[in-house]
Amino acid sequence: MLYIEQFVYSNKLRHTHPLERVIFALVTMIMALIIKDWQVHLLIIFSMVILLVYKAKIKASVILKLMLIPLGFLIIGVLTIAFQISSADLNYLFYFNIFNLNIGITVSSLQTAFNTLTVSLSAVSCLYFMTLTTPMVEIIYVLQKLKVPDSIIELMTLIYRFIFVFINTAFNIYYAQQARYGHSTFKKSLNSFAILFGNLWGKAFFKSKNLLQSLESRGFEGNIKVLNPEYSFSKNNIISFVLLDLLIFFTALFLSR
Amino acid sequence: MFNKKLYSIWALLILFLVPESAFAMHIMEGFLPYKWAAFWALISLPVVVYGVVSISKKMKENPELKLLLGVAGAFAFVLSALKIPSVTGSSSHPTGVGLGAILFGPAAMSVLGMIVLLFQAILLAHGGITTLGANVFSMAIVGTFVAYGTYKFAKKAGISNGIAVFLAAAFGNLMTYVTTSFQLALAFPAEVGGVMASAVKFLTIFAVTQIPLAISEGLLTVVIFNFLSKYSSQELITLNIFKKGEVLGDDNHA
Amino acid sequence: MNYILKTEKLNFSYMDGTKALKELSMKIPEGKKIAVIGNNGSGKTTLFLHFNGIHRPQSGNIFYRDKKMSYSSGEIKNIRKNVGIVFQDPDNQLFSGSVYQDISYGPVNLGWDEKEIRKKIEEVMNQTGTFDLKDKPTHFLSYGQKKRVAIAGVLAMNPEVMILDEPTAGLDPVFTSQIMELLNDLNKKGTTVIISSHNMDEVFSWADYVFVLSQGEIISEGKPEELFRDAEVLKKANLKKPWVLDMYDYLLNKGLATVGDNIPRTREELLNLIK
Amino acid sequence: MNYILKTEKLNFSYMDGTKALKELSMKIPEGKKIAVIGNNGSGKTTLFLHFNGIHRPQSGNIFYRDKKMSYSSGEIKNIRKNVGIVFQDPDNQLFSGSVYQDISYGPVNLGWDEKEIRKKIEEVMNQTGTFDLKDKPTHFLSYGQKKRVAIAGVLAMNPEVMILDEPTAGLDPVFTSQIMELLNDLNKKGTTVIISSHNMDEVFSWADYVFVLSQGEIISEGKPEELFRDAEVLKKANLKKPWVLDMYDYLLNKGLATVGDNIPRTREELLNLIK
Repeated sequence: MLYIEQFVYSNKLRHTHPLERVIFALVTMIMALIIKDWQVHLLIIFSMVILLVYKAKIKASVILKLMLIPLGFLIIGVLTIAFQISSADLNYLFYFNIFNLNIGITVSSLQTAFNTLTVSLSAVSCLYFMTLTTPMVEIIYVLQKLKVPDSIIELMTLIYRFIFVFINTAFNIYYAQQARYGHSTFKKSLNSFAILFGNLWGKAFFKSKNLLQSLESRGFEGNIKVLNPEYSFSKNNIISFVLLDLLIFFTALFLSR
Repeated sequence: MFNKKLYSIWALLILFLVPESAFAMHIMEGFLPYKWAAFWALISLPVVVYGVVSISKKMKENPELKLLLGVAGAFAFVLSALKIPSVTGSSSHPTGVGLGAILFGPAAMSVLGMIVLLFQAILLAHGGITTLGANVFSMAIVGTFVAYGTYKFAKKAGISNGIAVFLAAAFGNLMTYVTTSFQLALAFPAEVGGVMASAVKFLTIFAVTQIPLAISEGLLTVVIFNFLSKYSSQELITLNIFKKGEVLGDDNHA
Repeated sequence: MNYILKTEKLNFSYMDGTKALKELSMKIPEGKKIAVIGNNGSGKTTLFLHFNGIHRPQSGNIFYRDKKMSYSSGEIKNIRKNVGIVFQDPDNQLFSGSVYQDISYGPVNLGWDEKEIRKKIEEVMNQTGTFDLKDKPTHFLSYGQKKRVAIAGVLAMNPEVMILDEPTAGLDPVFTSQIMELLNDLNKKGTTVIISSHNMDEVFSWADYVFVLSQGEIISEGKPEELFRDAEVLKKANLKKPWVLDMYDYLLNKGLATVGDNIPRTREELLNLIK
Repeated sequence: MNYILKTEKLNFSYMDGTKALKELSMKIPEGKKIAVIGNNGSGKTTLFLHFNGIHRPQSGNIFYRDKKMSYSSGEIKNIRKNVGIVFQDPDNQLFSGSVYQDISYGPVNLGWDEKEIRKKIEEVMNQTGTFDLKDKPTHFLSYGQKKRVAIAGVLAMNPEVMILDEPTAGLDPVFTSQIMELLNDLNKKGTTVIISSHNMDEVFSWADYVFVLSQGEIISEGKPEELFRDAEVLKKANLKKPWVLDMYDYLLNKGLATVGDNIPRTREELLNLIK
């Protein structure tokens, strides 16, 4: 389920300052959104995949699998944009007629749809660059540097940790239910899931009480302040990230002429 | 302008084309043009800030609540990450906004909803960073407030707790995706008929996949809620701190 | 010998790529008391989840009573009924409100009729000594009581094979011996009982046959009195020799103990053989 | 003898009315290895939570270094620094996804300066063998690794007393001996170490002094070699005699072992005394 988690901790770009990767990913993502040229989008996807495969040492098959996740939304979303329905005769590339209505794809709708497709894919590749090279703990650290309020940072820290505790518990309960044949029909399954979440909720509540005791014994007085490992910037990374973004920018400039 | 028959054919087509879970997610990364992405982020921001201020105050008065809200957020994430069975026989993710809104109240849930959406984008690639504002608006704000409002309204109207919970969760889920349809329609208006025509296009697709999901989530939430009020009433009372002292499901566990 | 469960070159990896089981082949003799030993993370729980069809092998086969598992829905029902698993942490297994309700979960799911279910529940409650707990909410029980209720809930499905993942972990000596006795009783009535354990002394005195699992592979198997004398295996799997056997071998060597009909497996049997 | 912690007629009941501690008086000698044994639910954890001021006695007193605890905020800070508790379930203690962050939590709360904290973190990571885990997220650690990180997080505060609630429960023999060795090292450096355990063999070979807790009362205390020879106490508290002592006494009685300078507490010491 948490496919990305399995790879991010062993990626080879990890041991530099997370700020440089996150900012690079976000800046490139914004460029992808603003620039409306599919060739630039291709360049961005290509750059991100190359960086992930050759720098971060993430297998190409992993990236491909991840690219399939948003595909369902993308295809349906793009098709919905592309198909135009009208009783009038639009500038259709092709259409069919049912009940005196034309359903088809027009030149401009195809353009919008295609642009949305390539923008989305290139933005997603930037997202994956960030999430495959930067573990959640480091993303939270970046948010802290970006002055997100402490209460949010602290909540995110706790939530991240306990997601895994609860997933584990949820699966243990799920297996125990399956072992007693608890998911055989829709009704039984719904009931078993309710029992699962009800129990999980009880455990979560209980956990928060235990956690309070253990944190108090380490001096909790209302805040969860911690120290992060010291990260150092990599000159090489920063230079290549800047150069890459400049390359994308000037390519866009060149192509727009 | 719109022809109902035509849209039913359109819907039928979609039914064959779309895997059921395809739309049971948030607007993907990069799908919204940057102006719209920024717009929704700006709209959502004040609500979330209000939520943060309101829970921060309570957490300062009572530090225990911070831990409680932390585990609650993790719970909400796990709930929305597990696939539950749907009435049509396949399975999909619940949004959890109905349960969350009733349990934590709208202010806390809007904040938790935002964090859960961010985590979904980063850990699961459901939704995205640039579309976070839009998704926060549809799920953590509209979904939450609709669910909460429905619940309060239904209770006031004297409807039984079970049905109130069902309606809250089902409407919360449904309105989340209705909002998403309009967000998409605003960004991609139809060439003829504009935003409304486009909204109908997106809505019909959602209707196919989302109505059974909303019903399933409604049913699931009722069963969970019954379970909680039976075995976990003490915890529910503690949580009321987030909701300005109203007593929750008061007729259910005296 | 009849083998009730067999695996043939089982392979299973988790999503993150960890190989949990590697070409694992084993045969579980029917009606015996079996122990699977191995360190934390050696693959015991993963193996058990294969035995009743919750995990499906990524390659390899599993046979129940010589019939290869095909995972049809009817067969799954059958295998879940016949192979019961008691998980390590009872908190993940007791999920209904009251003890009575919880024990009924399995039988109700199997669709038995109510009268039959009620009779069965009463029976397993008596068997596991949980009758007095019947109206208590599960979260008020002590850890040892929870363990017994968890066992009752699986027993209520009338399984032919009972698997228990570390049934005595975290229990004090009194509860431990209660549980081990219960398992002996079950076995006497014909149930094949499989446990996993870290406690070599317990395994040595209880099991008929032992499998040693290390990093997803069976690295040794045999009768406990033979297996635990194999210094090489013990070293490889990081196991401690059970103290009864250890002392017996030492005293035998020193000429202070006699060779009996059997190798002593309990403290009392050992004392009887000391000169 | 210096007593670092003392309790005087401690009483504590939970909200539901369960009496967890009854008139409990005990003295913890400084610099020793202490074990508190007792069944599930005998009150061990409740007692420990009093030792560092998380629970306050409903009646009775607690003394730290002969000073009665007054629970002023400065004192509470001081006692939490000096008396560290490692809880049984590391999942209740590790709150961060990052090992480094988690270990830093205690020292940051103490307000030490950053450089000092980083030095200390490095030190305890080496001490607990968790240095290699520093880049791993908490959820990818094994149970034994989590336990060690939990210990590191408490150690980082430099406590004078380390309390560990069932430090070896659920661990296989390898991890168990690693943890027990670590506790020995700590003790040698002057830390008073208190553990609770179900494993009598472990307690017998490790502890300098043992308390037996039953239903919220201390029913016996003493040096392990004396306490575990008291048949009445063992019976009353449902405890098993450690096998090393048991065998030694039996062999001594039969004339097969000699009286050494000390009563044997490990297998090796026992073998040396067999004739």
